[in-house]
Amino acid sequence: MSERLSRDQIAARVALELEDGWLVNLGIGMPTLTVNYIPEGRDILFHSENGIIGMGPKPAREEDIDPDLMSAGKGPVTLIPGGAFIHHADSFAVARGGRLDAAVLGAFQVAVNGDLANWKLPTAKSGSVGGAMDIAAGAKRVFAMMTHTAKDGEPKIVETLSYPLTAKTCVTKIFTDMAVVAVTPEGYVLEEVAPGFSAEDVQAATGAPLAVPDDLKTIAA
Amino acid sequence: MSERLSRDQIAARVALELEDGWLVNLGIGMPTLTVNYIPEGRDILFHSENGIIGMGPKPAREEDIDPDLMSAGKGPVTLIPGGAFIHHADSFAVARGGRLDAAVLGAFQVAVNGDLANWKLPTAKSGSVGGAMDIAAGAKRVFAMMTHTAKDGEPKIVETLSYPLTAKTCVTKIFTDMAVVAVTPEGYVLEEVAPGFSAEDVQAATGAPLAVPDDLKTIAA
Amino acid sequence: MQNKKCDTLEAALERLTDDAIILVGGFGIAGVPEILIEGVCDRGLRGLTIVANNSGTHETGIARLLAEGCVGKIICSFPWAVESFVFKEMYEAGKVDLEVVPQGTLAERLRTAGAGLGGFLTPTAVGTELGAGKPVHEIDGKEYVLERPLRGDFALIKAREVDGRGNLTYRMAARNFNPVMAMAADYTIVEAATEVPVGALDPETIVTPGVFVDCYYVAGPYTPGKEGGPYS
Amino acid sequence: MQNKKCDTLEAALERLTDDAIILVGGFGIAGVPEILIEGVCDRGLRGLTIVANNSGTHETGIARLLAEGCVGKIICSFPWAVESFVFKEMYEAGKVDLEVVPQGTLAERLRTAGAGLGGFLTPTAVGTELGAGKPVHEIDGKEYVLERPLRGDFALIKAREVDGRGNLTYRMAARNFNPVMAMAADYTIVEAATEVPVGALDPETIVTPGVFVDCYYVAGPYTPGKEGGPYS
Repeated sequence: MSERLSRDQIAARVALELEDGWLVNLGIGMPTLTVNYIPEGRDILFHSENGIIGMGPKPAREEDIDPDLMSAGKGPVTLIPGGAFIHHADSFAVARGGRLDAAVLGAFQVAVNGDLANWKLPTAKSGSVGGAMDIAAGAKRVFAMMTHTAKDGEPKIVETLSYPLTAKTCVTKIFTDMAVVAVTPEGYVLEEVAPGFSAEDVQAATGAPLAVPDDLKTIAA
Repeated sequence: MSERLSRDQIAARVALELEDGWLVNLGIGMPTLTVNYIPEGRDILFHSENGIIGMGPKPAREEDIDPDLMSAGKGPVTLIPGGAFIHHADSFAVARGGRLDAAVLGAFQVAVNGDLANWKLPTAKSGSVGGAMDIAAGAKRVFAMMTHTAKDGEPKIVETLSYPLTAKTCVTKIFTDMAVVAVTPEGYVLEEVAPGFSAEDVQAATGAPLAVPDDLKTIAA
Repeated sequence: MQNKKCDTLEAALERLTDDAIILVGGFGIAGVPEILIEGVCDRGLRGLTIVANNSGTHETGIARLLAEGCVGKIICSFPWAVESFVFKEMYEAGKVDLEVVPQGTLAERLRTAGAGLGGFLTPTAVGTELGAGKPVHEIDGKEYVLERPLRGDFALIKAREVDGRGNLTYRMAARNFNPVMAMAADYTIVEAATEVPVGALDPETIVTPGVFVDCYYVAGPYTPGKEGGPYS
Repeated sequence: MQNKKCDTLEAALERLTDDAIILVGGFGIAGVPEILIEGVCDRGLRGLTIVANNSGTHETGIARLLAEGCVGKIICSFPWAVESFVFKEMYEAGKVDLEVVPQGTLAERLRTAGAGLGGFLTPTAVGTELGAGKPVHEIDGKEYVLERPLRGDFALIKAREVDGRGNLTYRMAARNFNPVMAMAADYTIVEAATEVPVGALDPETIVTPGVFVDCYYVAGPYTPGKEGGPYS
């Protein structure tokens, strides 16, 4: 049995997708790992919901941690030279206003029309939405980053959502521990597989048909 | 025949109406004169549409005039200590959001329900509205400052407007070259007359009934 | 000049009443008016509606307000953090109501209140549980939910510097909800780290003009790195 | 890092096309991107829609654009100033269309576009000629007009300082419409008085973050008191 990708390996693959000069929001949880794998020489500007534009990595030294400089996930960060602080309404004007070139968001489920579920379990009375709905509705590209299947083996890439909706038709690409799957008007397209997995392996773990191009690639991991 | 008040005399009367600690917007034209008559010791903060909070008087010396520091009426002004600059959307958030304790606005007509007309002549195809509609709709108190009658002698204090509306039921008090008239739920109340005028004189120049209290005052001029 | 300074915490908070809607700034531990909140706890009020990004964490601040039974309702975007165990317990016991609002919608509802507007159309939450029951407008083929302004009776704001006119600056990401909440309340109360003389703040760099501030309390100087202290 | 700097005026303006909607910052003589406007004149474009506070004054700037026949429509709050004689003549000759928008509504329509919203409810212009034909909503007994976002294909912005990331500061009341217009266009072009190195601007004092800026042209140092010069 092949090994699924680690969280860091998924993050490394997502990082490759972020283009020079982009403004990007990383959701809390696994997506935040992406910041550690940005290829040398690419200038990616990170946006954080709490009004940071140009969020940099965790301070190198413990004593440089500043309680007034935390990510949306509440972890210590820095500000890059040329970064700026804005208030919450302006921060979401950036997000909703189409200035985010990409948002990398965790997901419970993605549907074939690009619908995203990531804020609330179906059985829960309520959920912690945070900025997920605004960012998913506003970003130019939404990258879903998740394990390919739930802990019980259920596919998370499905025809239609059974989990509560976060935002309609927003996901453009899915990055999992098994594959990279594009969400297109014609349906899911399997673009890349993790080393050791076949297209059939991925299809078996997926809740909707995957188109498989002739030039199916393997994720460099 | 008694002399009507000068523009400066009206301004001096309006100035008395502005209370310590108020934030006030002065419309272009005659209302801007008010700034010259604020009683000593009263701290009035002036708001200007173009994002000035704490607008001060014209610089004393010609060489201190700064083209980046002009009033909404495009005249040179200063900034008082503790003043601030904000952008246009924030400036109108202040105005519309009920933070203006008073706006002093020029007027073509005022109706007995407080409707204000001050932006467009009935015969004109179009008018220069500027910030008048926003400020009239948003200020806590709107003081109309005008001549009591038009150049042709027509009353400007009327039952209902014949001029195009600026904002509904906004005017709380009217300051003219003949009188001070309150706009109340029960109709116009003549509060003060200019020196030498009787209540009858003012009524004759007014297009709607004026209630006259027993303690009718004379404007100190 | 109007005197906006309150020398005591009690004086700053004296207008608060039972059943008030209170906007509380902050995000995570940054920009939270900790000292004002403690003062509200000490008032022993009841039935408060608290508007904030989260539902209180650990056992201080909003969590203490909850634990002491002061709060009837929380309006926030992120109620279920692990650290929000006090809220969770109170909610499950039916002792507090909850309204979940998407974070950007929360910020915009506050700004809308401050700007004297009656509502706005947002693409956020269209078709979701959080948009359910709200009017939907279709414009140029895109759907928007009509959201209403969210106004507070009071706002509790954490600032870095304040001057006698109530002009404010903030510190780094401690800015967050504070400037929009300062706009959105009938009575805005500030906890500032430092007071400076009128005229000392560069007018280009004032983030919240004093016209949005009703009174302020100087909580003490900025203490970098002191856990739980008045950083901002 | 993305290179947002244009060494020539021509390069800064090369994307402009006929029939574009162009947002032009400024109020009175403050914060007007004079040099960019002159550059637009020189392009000889046709059918432009100009969004600005006024309709051009005297014979330069927007007035020159009008006189040279580049403009099909003006959207502004204050068209009939005495100094707007070029516009008046063109309008009366039927050569240019006009949409009058209340100044606060103009600013808010721009911000709404920049914030990705679909519209807003305002008490401004209810029952007036400028509110006529727009949907009216009654909320808690108060009437509001539904206003739509106003987005530009381009914005021409005048700033005081710019850094390589496009972060901007402004000078005094030259700020006016510039920050909201910078948010509200698909492509935002800045005329800055001074360029500073990345990192030289205090991150607390940046008014427009560079994410709203697509390119900038450095017009020269601030020259106080020089009539017609780049003050801001």
